[in-house]
Amino acid sequence: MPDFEPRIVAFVCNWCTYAGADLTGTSRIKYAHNVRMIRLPCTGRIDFMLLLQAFGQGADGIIVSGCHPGDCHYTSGNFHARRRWMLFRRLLDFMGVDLRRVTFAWVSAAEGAKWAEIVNTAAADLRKLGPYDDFPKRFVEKVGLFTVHREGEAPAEPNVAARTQSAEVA
Amino acid sequence: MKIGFFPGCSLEGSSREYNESLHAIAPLLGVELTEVPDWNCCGASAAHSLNHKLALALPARSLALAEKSGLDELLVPCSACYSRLAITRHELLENDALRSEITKIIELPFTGRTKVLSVLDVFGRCASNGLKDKVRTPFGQKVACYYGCYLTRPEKITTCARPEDPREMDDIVKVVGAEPINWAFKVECCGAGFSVSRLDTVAELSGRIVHDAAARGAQAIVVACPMCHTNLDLRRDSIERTRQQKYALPVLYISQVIGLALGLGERQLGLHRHHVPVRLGSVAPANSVAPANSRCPTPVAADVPAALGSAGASPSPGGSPAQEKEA
Amino acid sequence: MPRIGVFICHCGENIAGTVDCAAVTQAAAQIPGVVHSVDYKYMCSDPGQNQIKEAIKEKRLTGVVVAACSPRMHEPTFRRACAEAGLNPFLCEMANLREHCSWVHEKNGHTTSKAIDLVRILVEKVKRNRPLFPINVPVTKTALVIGGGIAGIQAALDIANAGQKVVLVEREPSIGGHMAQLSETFPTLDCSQCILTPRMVEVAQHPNITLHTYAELERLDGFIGNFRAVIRKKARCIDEKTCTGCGACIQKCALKKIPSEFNAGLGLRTAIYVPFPQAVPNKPVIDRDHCTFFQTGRCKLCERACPTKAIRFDQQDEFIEINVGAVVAATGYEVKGTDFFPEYGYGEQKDIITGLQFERLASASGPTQGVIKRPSDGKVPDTIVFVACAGSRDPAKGIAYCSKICCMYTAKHAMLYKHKVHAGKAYVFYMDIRAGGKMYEEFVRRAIEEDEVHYVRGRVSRIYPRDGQLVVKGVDTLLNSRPVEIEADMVVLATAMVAQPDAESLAQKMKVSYDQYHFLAEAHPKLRPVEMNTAGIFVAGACQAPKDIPETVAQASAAAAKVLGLFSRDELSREPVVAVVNRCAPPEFSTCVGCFLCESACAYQAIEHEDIKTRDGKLIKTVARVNQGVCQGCGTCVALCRSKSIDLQGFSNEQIFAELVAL
Amino acid sequence: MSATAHASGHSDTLPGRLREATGESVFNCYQCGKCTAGCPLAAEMDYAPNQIVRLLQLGLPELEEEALRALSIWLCLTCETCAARCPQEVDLPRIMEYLRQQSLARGVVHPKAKDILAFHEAFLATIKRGGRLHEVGLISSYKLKTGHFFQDVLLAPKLFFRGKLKPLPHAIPGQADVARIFDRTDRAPDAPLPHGRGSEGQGNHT
Ligand SMILES: Cc1cc2nc3c(=O)[nH]c(=O)nc-3n(C[C@H](O)[C@H](O)[C@H](O)COP(=O)(O)OP(=O)(O)OC[C@H]3O[C@@H](n4cnc5c(N)ncnc54)[C@H](O)[C@@H]3O)c2cc1C
Ligand SMILES: Cc1cc2nc3c(=O)[nH]c(=O)nc-3n(C[C@H](O)[C@H](O)[C@H](O)COP(=O)(O)OP(=O)(O)OC[C@H]3O[C@@H](n4cnc5c(N)ncnc54)[C@H](O)[C@@H]3O)c2cc1C
Ligand code: SF4
Ligand code: SF4
Ligand code: SF4
Ligand code: SF4
Ligand code: SF4
Ligand code: SF4
Ligand code: SF4
Ligand code: SF4
Repeated sequence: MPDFEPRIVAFVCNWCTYAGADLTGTSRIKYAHNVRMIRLPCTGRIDFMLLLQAFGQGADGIIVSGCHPGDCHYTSGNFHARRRWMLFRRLLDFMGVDLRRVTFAWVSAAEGAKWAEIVNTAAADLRKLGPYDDFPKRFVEKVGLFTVHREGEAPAEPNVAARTQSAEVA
Repeated sequence: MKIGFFPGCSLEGSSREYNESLHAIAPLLGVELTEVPDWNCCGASAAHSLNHKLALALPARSLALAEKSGLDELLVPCSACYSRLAITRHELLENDALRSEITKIIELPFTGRTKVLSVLDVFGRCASNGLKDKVRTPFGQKVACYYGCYLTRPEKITTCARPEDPREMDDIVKVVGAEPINWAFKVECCGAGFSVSRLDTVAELSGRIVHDAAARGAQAIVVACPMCHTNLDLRRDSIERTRQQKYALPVLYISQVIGLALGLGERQLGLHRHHVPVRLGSVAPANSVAPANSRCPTPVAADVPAALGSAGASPSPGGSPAQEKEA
Repeated sequence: MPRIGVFICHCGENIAGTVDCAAVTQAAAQIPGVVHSVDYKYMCSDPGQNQIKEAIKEKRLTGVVVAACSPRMHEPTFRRACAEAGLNPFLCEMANLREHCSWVHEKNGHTTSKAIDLVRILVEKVKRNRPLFPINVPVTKTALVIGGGIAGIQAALDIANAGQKVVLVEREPSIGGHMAQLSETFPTLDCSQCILTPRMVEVAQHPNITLHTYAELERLDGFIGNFRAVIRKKARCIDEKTCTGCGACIQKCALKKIPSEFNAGLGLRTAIYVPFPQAVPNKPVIDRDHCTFFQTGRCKLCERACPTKAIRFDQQDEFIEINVGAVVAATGYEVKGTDFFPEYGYGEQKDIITGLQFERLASASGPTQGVIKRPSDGKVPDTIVFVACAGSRDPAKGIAYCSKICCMYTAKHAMLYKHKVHAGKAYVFYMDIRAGGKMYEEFVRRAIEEDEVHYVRGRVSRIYPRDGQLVVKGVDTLLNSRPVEIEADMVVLATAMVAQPDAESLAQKMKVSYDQYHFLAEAHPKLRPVEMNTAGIFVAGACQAPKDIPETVAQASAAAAKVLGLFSRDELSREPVVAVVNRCAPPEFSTCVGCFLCESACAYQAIEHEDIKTRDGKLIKTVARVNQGVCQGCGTCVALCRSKSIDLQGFSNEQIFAELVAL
Repeated sequence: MSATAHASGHSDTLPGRLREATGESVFNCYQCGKCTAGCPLAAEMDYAPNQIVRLLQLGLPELEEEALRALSIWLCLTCETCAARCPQEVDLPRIMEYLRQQSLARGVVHPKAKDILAFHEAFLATIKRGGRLHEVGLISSYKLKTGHFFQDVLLAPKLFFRGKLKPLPHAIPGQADVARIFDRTDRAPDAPLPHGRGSEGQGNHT
């Protein structure tokens, strides 16, 4: 399948990689268009259910990128993320998820060129791997704790913040 | 206390008296020594210098044999052998790949179950366990305890508490009535294995040790290693030649010191085999170093207990200065 | 039903040159919930912003997506515009069509469809955004300064002089810290006490400063602007109010042979004592561990001598509770003792001393009135050896860092020695000379060139006594690595500067981090050097890392400026991007199961325990609660919570999942 | 030049092979000289212990060759003084040991080290023959090898008359086992060398 274009989701932290990718832009460095970035405050925020969900939504590959070790804007968020990834990796592997499709990287706010390189490498690798058709989608339904309401539907459950304000304890 | 025994080559030859004295005192201390059958040379610095694998395989064979005889602990009186055996055990336990390679070479299983003990480990136990009550003639001398290199280093293997100024031997000799001095050369190298190939070096290094001990008023040096003994005792003439100075103080194995305190005789302990004569009672410490820069306190005659006479020395405190012995 | 407005920016040709903006605008209009979709040349210009404001009002928009440059550039601009039009600013999001799309891809269909995707993702997110409101917390305008060395003194004075209240807590009987012990200070060689003591007096007399000496922090709770501290005032056995500081008690005390801490063990003091003559406060304290009365129940000579009857043998420790809005940690350092060095004799050689002891020997107010005499026999050394990097830069000894000040004070010591003993010989064994600072290198060169101090490059392997002298076995690596032996009368070790022994427990009390060496950890090594990662707590001086007086003072003033910045407002306002633990109707109250995994993950100690009780006070369950004053919004806790009970406002699970679904 | 099959790029330098064989990195040494300051033999060495390490730090093959040709590596007594005090925990005696083995394998042993080498070899030969050391045998074969017939000759009678010398050797029962250990460990002690064994080649090896 020569003209297959993979869909890549990138989970990036606001302080390092998002800013690094901004720098890629300001430096006009070109890279593969396949990536869609989700901005998070910190890689520590990444719940690995999100990865499953992303694959479930048809992503062919995922990039997770944050600050270099020791540089976390929040002191130790990226450390937690890494540690959690180590555990989660085994679980994913066990479940039959193709780990080659997940890239972990450190990109600082000054590494614009590195960001481009990471995206290009991931895109090239995924082109070789082909579409991730055999991702067992039912996992998401089984383990996904969130049902996301489609446009137009009423929210399935009240939003967390709203709940906090409304629930007064007995 | 039943303990395995690895005499090492020196104790079979040039340091027989160390072996003899050990065997003489062991029963009095309630220590039963079982020699490892068919043990072999540890390879000493020769193997260590030329061939790393050989330097591990040779001690490993003896350790494996000790293990095979069901020994949990192994006394290795020679510091050099002790060091080689302890390091080998340590390295083999740390590194699985190395262990399997070496066990293939020696064709014997090795689990490391036999612990390697130095004389200080064993006598230290006795010292805190009734040795004091067995003393008949306290060794009332000022002694310089000399540890050398291998009893304390490397720290992670010997687990010596104060590697730069160890106290283990000092504590043992105190129990038998000696007065260990504070001195600076406890762990300085004596030249060890160079005693055949580089005499001048050995004389220089050992000379500094003997000099400091004498200058601080020691009446004897106590050692726990045949090599140290050779360099400080047997090579005394070349030391004196190098330093242009005579030194009277004898060099005793720690086992001999304990033996004397336990009331054993000179011959039993092999004192007659020393090069520098052991005439403890008659040593005149004030003169044990040539007068020039001597700052050592003049000992009082009463410091020397009459009991030392039993070590076969002349009882008169002011007796003939031992320095003249070789003249 | 959501009513979303989408505004596509061309950024001149920057976006429009690569992306087909009209196509994006059309596609956006098709997204369910989008009721308004336009494009414009420069969205951030005034006309551009006005378009947004008008649309919000006319179309009653419930959310706005501006598809333009990076939110790191213009998010505040557009959020402000929304707020001005009456829309909660947190209902505005930006899609990054410039840095993440038009600038990094070629002009083609892929780029435009990526732009459409980016807009769709943000539309789905903004649909689920909730109005958020800045968090306000009140500020108590009193600062607590812990440690009364030069760092604490400087910070306290700067804050107090700006009109705010300060409580200064010092562990020892007097303030002053190490600087009070120094003789003269590099690089100017001015007298340490002459410049320090006026400041100490100023602290004591300042109307805005409450000074507690012989006191320690017992507990610290609360958060930025609202801390509650408990201070333990240790029993001095003196009524400070009655005591006039006449010193009659000290004259009478029968115990005169206690090693003086102030003189680094080189001088002696009594059991009732003032640490040094210029102490602030100049009131004595009874050292209970030595005092005959406390040890045997008899003596009280001092009590009889006291003209004002100020002595109180039955005094108890006192606990003082105070509310403070900010804390400055300024607890300083310690130096390693000579017993830290097996190869230099385990501290058993009297004539091997530390640099701090040398300061006391060189000080005119010291035990020898400034005459350099060696401790063993009082001889003035003819030959003196200084050993730099003693214990520092020595990973084998567990101290890999450079103590930073010892190169300088060693040069100073050698110089002071040469100034006092003209015929003497001074050697310095060093590895590198680190003299980066204003006039520092010049200072060291002066020691070498003018005072002819012999610098030998190499470490010392061993020091041992011989014939009343010390043999220093070193090496000269510049002389073909030749071993060098020097017979010295005295040796001064520039021993490593280390954290206070109680630094770790103090850090735990304050809930701040510390590094592997137990120095307190600043929030960012370059950009937040005086803040700690717990908001409202600041750090100054050598408790953060080894530093000299100029740096200490600079950092102390910076910490004071931070405190004053905090105190400049009555209330603190923070971005509401914080975590919240959900609440729901009884009998659940919250889905939180109280595992407190979140607590273990939070680097800011923002997670508290909350007891949920019935009306009559019966405990139902304990759940997590986020202290919004402390939370920094990293979201680490959210990712860890297995019951999905904690969520991050602005980046909620729901929002992020919706973004994914929009892909 | 015989390329070594398993040697990877950077491990093809002497420091690289040293690290592979011993785990010791010469780059940990920051040249403070403390090792030399305490070394009992430093004064007699041609290169001080820290200089031996220095020779390996610059990545220059001719300097590495110099380290292998140094007398110092043969003078080191493995007394461990340096290692015990090194702030950077460099195991110098281990490095010295490795260099000796390489020096021997490459045949570049310092001429003045011949005696020491002869002694070591004589020592090992007697052990291989008997399983344990036979001192008389050792001394005489050492004397034969070095030609120092008169050196120390005065010591032997001293020993003999004190009953310390056993004139006749005797082998232990497991002598054959010991000899086999020798044979099995006799191959190239560590990684094979770029130059063949015993090469007298100067410089530019990598
Ligand atoms: C030998 C030597 C010579 C020096 N010479 C110079 C020089 O010439 N020029 C120069 O610029 N610098 C010099 N310095 C460095 C100088 O001493 C420091 O930079 C300075 O003292 C640091 O001040 P500080 O207030 O941070 O710490 P410190 O002076 O250590 O003060 C800390 C204070 O906090 C108190 N404290 C500690 N823990 C607690 C607690 N838990 N609760 C309450 N209080 C506590 C202590 O009692 C102390 O009073 C020298 C240092 C040394 C060791
Ligand atoms: C090669 C190099 C590498 C470095 N690497 C590091 C590093 O890795 N880490 C680190 O911590 N530090 C590093 N530094 C040091 C760092 O650059 C400085 O500490 C820091 O930039 C100093 O900031 P500043 O604001 O004081 O001065 P500057 O950065 O010089 O800023 C001064 C500003 O004032 C303006 N200005 C000057 N005169 C006037 C005037 N009369 N009127 C109005 N404006 C004026 C200038 O245009 C300039 O914008 C490095 C320095 C160099 C040279
Ligand atoms: S909003 Fe951003 S993209 Fe648009 S014109 Fe302004 S700077 Fe350019
Ligand atoms: S009671 Fe204590 S402090 Fe007072 S004089 Fe006696 S010993 Fe000194
Ligand atoms: S005698 Fe009394 S008033 Fe004077 S210093 Fe002592 S306690 Fe204070
Ligand atoms: S400041 Fe100088 S003496 Fe002190 S640790 Fe650093 S380099 Fe060594
Ligand atoms: S919020 Fe979640 S992680 Fe925290 S205590 Fe409750 S259940 Fe545990
Ligand atoms: S979001 Fe971060 S700072 Fe806030 S409570 Fe969670 S872990 Fe702590
Ligand atoms: S002591 Fe260690 S670090 Fe210092 S020169 Fe020697 S080997 Fe290098
Ligand atoms: S081990 Fe070797 S190099 Fe180190 S101090 Fe001893 S003789 Fe010198």
